[in-house]
Amino acid sequence: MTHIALAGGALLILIGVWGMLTKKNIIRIIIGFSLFDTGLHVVLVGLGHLKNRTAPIIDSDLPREAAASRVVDPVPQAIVLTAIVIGLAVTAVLLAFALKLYQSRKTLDISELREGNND
Amino acid sequence: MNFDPMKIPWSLLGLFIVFCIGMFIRGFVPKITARVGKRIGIRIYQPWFDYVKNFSIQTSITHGYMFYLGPVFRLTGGIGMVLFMPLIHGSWYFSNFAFAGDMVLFLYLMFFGTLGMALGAGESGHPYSAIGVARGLAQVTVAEIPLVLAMLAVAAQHHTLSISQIVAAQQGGIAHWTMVTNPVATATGMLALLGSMMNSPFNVVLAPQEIPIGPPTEYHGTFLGILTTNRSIFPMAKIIFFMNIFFGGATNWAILILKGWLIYMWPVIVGVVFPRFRVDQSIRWFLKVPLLLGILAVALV
Amino acid sequence: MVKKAFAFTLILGMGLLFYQLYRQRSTSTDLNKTARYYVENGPKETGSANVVTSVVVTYRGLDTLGEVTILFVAASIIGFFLKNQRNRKLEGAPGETSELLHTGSVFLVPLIFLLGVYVFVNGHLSPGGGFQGGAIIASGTVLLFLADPSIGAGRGVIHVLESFSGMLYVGLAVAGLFLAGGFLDNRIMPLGHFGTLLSAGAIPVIYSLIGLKVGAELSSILYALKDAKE
Amino acid sequence: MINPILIIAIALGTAFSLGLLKKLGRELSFAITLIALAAMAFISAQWLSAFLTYNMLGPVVTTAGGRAPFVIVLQMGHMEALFTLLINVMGVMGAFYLHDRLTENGNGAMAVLLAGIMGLNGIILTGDIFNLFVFLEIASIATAGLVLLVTDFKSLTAGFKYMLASGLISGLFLLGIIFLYNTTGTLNIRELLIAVPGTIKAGSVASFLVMMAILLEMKPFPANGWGIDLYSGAPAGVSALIASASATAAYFVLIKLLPLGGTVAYKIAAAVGITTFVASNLVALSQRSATKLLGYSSIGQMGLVVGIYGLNYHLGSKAFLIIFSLLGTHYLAKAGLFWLSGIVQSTEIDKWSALRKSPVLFVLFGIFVFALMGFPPFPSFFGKWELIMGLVASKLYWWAGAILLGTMFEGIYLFRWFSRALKLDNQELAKPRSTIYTFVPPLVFAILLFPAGYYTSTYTGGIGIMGFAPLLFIMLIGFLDFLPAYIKNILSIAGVAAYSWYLWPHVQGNTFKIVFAGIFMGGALLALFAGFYRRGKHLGFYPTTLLMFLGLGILVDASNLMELFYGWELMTIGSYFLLIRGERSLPHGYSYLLFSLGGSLAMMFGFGLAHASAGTIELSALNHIHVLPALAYSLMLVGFMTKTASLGFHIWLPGAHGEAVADIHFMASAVLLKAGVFGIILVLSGMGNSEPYARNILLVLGWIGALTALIGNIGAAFQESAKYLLAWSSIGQLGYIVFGLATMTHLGWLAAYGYTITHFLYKGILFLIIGGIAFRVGTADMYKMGGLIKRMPFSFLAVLISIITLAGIPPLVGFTGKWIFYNMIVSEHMFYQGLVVIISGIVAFLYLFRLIHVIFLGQLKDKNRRVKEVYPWLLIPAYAMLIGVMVLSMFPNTLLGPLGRMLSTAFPKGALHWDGYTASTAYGTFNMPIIMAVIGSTFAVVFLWLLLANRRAVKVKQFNIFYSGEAPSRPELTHFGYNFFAHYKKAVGFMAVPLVTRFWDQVSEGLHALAGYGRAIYTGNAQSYLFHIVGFVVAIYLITMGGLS
Repeated sequence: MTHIALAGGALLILIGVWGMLTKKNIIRIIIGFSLFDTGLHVVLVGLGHLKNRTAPIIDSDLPREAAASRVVDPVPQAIVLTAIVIGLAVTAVLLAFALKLYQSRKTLDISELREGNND
Repeated sequence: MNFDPMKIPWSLLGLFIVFCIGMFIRGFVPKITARVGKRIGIRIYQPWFDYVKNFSIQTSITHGYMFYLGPVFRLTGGIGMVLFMPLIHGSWYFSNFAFAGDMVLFLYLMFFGTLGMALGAGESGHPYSAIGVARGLAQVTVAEIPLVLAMLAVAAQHHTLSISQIVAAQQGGIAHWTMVTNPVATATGMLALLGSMMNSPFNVVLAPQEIPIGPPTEYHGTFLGILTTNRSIFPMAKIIFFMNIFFGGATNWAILILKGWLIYMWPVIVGVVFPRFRVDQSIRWFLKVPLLLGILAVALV
Repeated sequence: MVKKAFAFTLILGMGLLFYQLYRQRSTSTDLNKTARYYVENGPKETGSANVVTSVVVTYRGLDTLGEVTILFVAASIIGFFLKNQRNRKLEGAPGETSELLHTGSVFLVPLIFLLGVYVFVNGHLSPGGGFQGGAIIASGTVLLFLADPSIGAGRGVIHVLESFSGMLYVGLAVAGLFLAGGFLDNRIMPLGHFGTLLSAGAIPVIYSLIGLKVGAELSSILYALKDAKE
Repeated sequence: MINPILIIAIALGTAFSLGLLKKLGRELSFAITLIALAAMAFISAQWLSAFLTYNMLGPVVTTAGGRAPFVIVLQMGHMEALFTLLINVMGVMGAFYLHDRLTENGNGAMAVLLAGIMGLNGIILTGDIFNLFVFLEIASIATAGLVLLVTDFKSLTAGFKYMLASGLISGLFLLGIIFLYNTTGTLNIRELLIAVPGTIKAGSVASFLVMMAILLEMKPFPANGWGIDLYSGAPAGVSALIASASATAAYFVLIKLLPLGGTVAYKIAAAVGITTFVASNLVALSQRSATKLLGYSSIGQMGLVVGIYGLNYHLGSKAFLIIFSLLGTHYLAKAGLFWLSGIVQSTEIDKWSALRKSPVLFVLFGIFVFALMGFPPFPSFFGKWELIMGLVASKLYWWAGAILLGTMFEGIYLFRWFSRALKLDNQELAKPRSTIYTFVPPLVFAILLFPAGYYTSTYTGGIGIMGFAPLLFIMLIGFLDFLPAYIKNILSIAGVAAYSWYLWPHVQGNTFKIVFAGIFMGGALLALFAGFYRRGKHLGFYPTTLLMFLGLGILVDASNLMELFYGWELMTIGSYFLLIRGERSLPHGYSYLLFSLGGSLAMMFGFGLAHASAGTIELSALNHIHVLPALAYSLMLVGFMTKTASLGFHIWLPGAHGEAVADIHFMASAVLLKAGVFGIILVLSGMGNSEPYARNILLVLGWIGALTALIGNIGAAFQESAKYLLAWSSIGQLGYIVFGLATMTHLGWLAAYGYTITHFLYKGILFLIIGGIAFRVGTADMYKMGGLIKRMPFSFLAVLISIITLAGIPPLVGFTGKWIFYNMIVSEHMFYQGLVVIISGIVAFLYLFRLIHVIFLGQLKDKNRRVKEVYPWLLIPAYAMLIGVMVLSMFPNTLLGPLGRMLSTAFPKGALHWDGYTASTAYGTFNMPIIMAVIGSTFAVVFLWLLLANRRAVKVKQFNIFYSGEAPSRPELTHFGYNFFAHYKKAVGFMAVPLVTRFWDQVSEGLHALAGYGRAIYTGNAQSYLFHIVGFVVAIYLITMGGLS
């Protein structure tokens, strides 16, 4: 499981970066960013996973005393929650930018979205 | 060495003798150049007549106080040069005020009169005087180069800047003269002399033909008298200087006259043989052979 | 082409970096000391059955406050950034939406909202929590928009909710300074009976506020994006 | 003590509540925002003051009632208190400045601002690495939001690029964090730092990623295009926030987390930081947009502090002092500049001349620019000094060199900008609009720079209170600038007199210091006295003049190298403002400043080597340096020679001095240039001439001096303007002095000292008089004058005597100098250099005659027929100096005697022997009174004779000359003045070809071309910037870590 998650996460990250580096359309670039972000989250969770363990929620099946040896690491799970929300916020703002940029220049081509010859 | 009041009359006497020699030469040299040109020329005593005439002229005009002072500066410079020059070696009477200064003083005093004269003529407002000065200054800056080098070489050779001591070091026969002991420096110095004696090829400064007027014209009468006085003294001072540092000086007046006359003839002869340079040409000329010779002179010390 | 080759080279480089990164990772099969502490002491100290929740709301509560702030900031930005377009909202007539969607939404939206509330209220007991619940609520908002694109009602409520839940959250956090062990300490309220709804001190309250806040922020972002459409 | 977490709570509570307060109106919301920010600042301030008062450890504040490391903790210590204070103060000021924008955009915008500032505080306070990531994200998303306070295309693209780039960077950061957690089992930073050596193997990719992320946050070259676009695209107030607050916070992250990367991280930070500093300043050279320049400069400055942090182990206990002083200056000055850029409302640097229409704003501009460049009395001066001292002491020469180079580049564009703003025409530009909101923040920050500087100096030591107290007086004069000139003049004279009174006991008994104190302070009094001729207010003249003289005073008074340098730099600022006052002085003032800056930097390096060698900065450190002595002495000499305008560094002088007016010309030439001589004397005294390297340096120096004399004098001969002529002449004269000093002989130094003093006198006369004439006639072109002897007899006399002195014609004192030179040349066998010097002395006749002839003699022009004599205010000081010349001429031993005695201790051999009034050396003698008497009496006799024989001389009219029988009527036609030495030019004009100017032009062109290449990477395309970021990470990874797997 862990290996698959980690490899998959890494692959997602690389694909995301590839998209950010090569796609012309800013929506696609943002999608690339999203992939990159998602890949990170996958890696995060994957890294916290321990073999044959369960979610860290104490209930009747999982008494407190045994918890430490039967649950996965709760920290990455907590972190990923935060990371996801942050990623969401960033993506939302990026999309808002994309919207505005499109409105002002009627194009989504990133190479055309720059001011003058930059000086 | 302290100042002795008795120096004053003796120095004045020496000055007068130099003046007379100068007046003589100023009559003699035009005569020679005229003869070379198959002309009769002036009489040898003509300068004296002119002299009297100038001081007798009644009318006199002035353009302002600097114009008035110009000739004074000029003559003061000339007289000063003689007064600081040891004329006769070994003679207390004719050593003048040489103890108060050395070659350097002589070199810079030369400009005292020139500057005053230039300024005085300048105030007349005549453009040609300014042109003449501009030419003269431009030329002198390069003509001085070999002169300075020669002087430095001689001073280094004799370990002194004092003219009296240089003369003293050359006593004891022609073999001790700088001319023999340091021929390169002497050659350099003699080339430099050409540049300051107002003879062809370096006399475009005055350019008697192209600029028929100028200082001597604006200055007339008494002013001109003062100036001609200087023209008898100033070149002689230079000649004596050269005699002292290159040719063993003089132990009596006869030798002084002889050597002085011979040295004086050097630019005259060159002048009758060679045509005149433009200023830029003369500058370039001085920056060639005389400069190289001069550098050789100091390099050999 | 050159650009792609470059990009590919860089990706290869990154791949190498990942490879090395992975090789250096810890392969221990035990919980590390931090995780162990949370698992062993979390339920006792915070009274929350869901250890993740105790970490999210209490131990790492500042992260969560920060994350709420980010959403808030994003919403505010999008709010004032796309504001200019609001006036143009009425220019293009909203397209007709299907009757089915409209009717369905009337039925579904309250249920969705309810589900959201359930999820965040039970955050300390079961998987889920404020963010999840908030996201569910926001999905209800999306449904509303789809059903009636010209809808403008509720924006005021959203804003009040947004501010109010945020302020309360901060207020509770500060209360921890004075009433309990520190900022964001959940023990300002009694821990209650472990495993029940009204347990874990302030966690359910905070998580609910987070849920409301997240729901409100996401809805407000959606509002702004919706209105920005031409 | 207030719990620091309340900083966060207050910010968030306010931010959230703003949504509810919409109804109350935006002004009220704005006020609440400000109050919240002020409260945050207050919390930081009271912590900081507590830390400064009681030497205590800061508390660790845990959250959630748990215990560290399992809960998130906040740390409040000295550094945190300081950094949060910086950020919160910037928050208050930045918000205040953004009033219009914020109220226009509503409460949401204010909330974003608050959240952003909160995020920055959080970054600093938090002790948890993931929490730090969260706060970073808050800050960056809020930044992107603030960029949109103005939504034009520029800010849109800037914000978008920034969001993309920071998204990518924080992704890498997160990846690093999670793997760090995986290997160490903790997120607490303190624990992590403890765990680093144990758990993390060398070459941990996780810590590498964290390190890359924090470095990328600092916008390192070349992965910083997004940063530059952000600075230039954001609204001015926001850029200010980014440059000051965000960058400060990001820097703190670096301080906190860099140790995670181990020693290699420091190396990388050092390399990346300094490269960024040099490269971004280089690239900025070809930039014309003000905001972009500020962006490059900000990035560069941050790169510098990053680099310094990377090198901090080499800097010892001073490291943080250096960092704080540089960071603090950057913080205050850059914010101020960005704010000003918002007021000017044009990104074109040439349009900044509009700022002159609001003089106060312009003064602020100047303060910020000079503070950024590390001029005293600002903090960065002390920081840069300690930095170079520290680096050089640790033998990090290349680093120090690179930093100095980068500083030079920065100076080039900042000063170009400033100079152009100062001088370019602003007739058609609108006056910049500033409101109370946009005016107060830059004012406050500018004022803060001064106490900050003083405060920094108390930590570095070296500068006493007398380095600062007079500045207050100068500021007072600055505030009184609205008064008429004569009142300020009286005050200034009183000030200089008071300072001289203070200075006297310090120099008493030290001939060397007396000479220079006399020149500097005497020059000040004379120049200020001459200043009475001015009418009107003469705005800005007095503060800058006094600043220059204060610098000179401190220079003489200096007891250590730092004071020396302090005075030197003050003098540079003051003189720059004086020199650039001329009408067409723009390029010249600018190049003056650049040469000065380059010189200062070279000097600083040299001083660093001296300090490294002696272990102290006392002046004695200059003696016998043994760490790279040849380099040390050469650099110091180069530094001082930029002020003496020696060959190679002389090109600034003619224009700068030539365009200056009378009294300024006097100060600049007669007085200011002597500061360089002062320095050269100090250096050469320390160096001696026994070591082989010293002899080589002296040989070069001697040739530089001799050739400077020649080129200066020839150059002077070809000038048409009297002022340019005098300026070139000064170059030549200073060449003599340098030559004299380079001989390292008793006579050489005697001559140099003599020239130093006499040049002050005779050149002083010339500058005052010629300047006064130019003022009267309305032009400095000599050929437009002529015949002025009739209108200005007193001037003529003064000029005549001074040129006789200058030319060295006996019997005046100038001859003494020539005579000593000849004696030295012959006795030391320095024929070749000596020849050049002598020839240049003779060349001097050319320009001297031209000067006096073309101005005073020849034909008086019609329009000058009614021109008046030069103002008595100028004549009186000139005649005072004339008396000095005459006294020295008659009794040169009064001057040369004491100087000789002083020099005999250093150069016992070859001293001048005095027997009464007769001076003699082994070679020659002269007796000035006798020479004077002989020449004087001859002159008197001849004059009397002429008077007697020529009683009836009649004064005639101007045109009464023999002119081929014609009567000239137009003076222009008969006044020979233009291109006076045409023939000379034809023959030796090649000497006057501006080879040196061409050389520097080519250097400048080369740099600009290089800058152009560098700039080509900044395409403006967001995608390229992403490429740069990924490439940066991969490249550094491969370089540093590739081999470690």
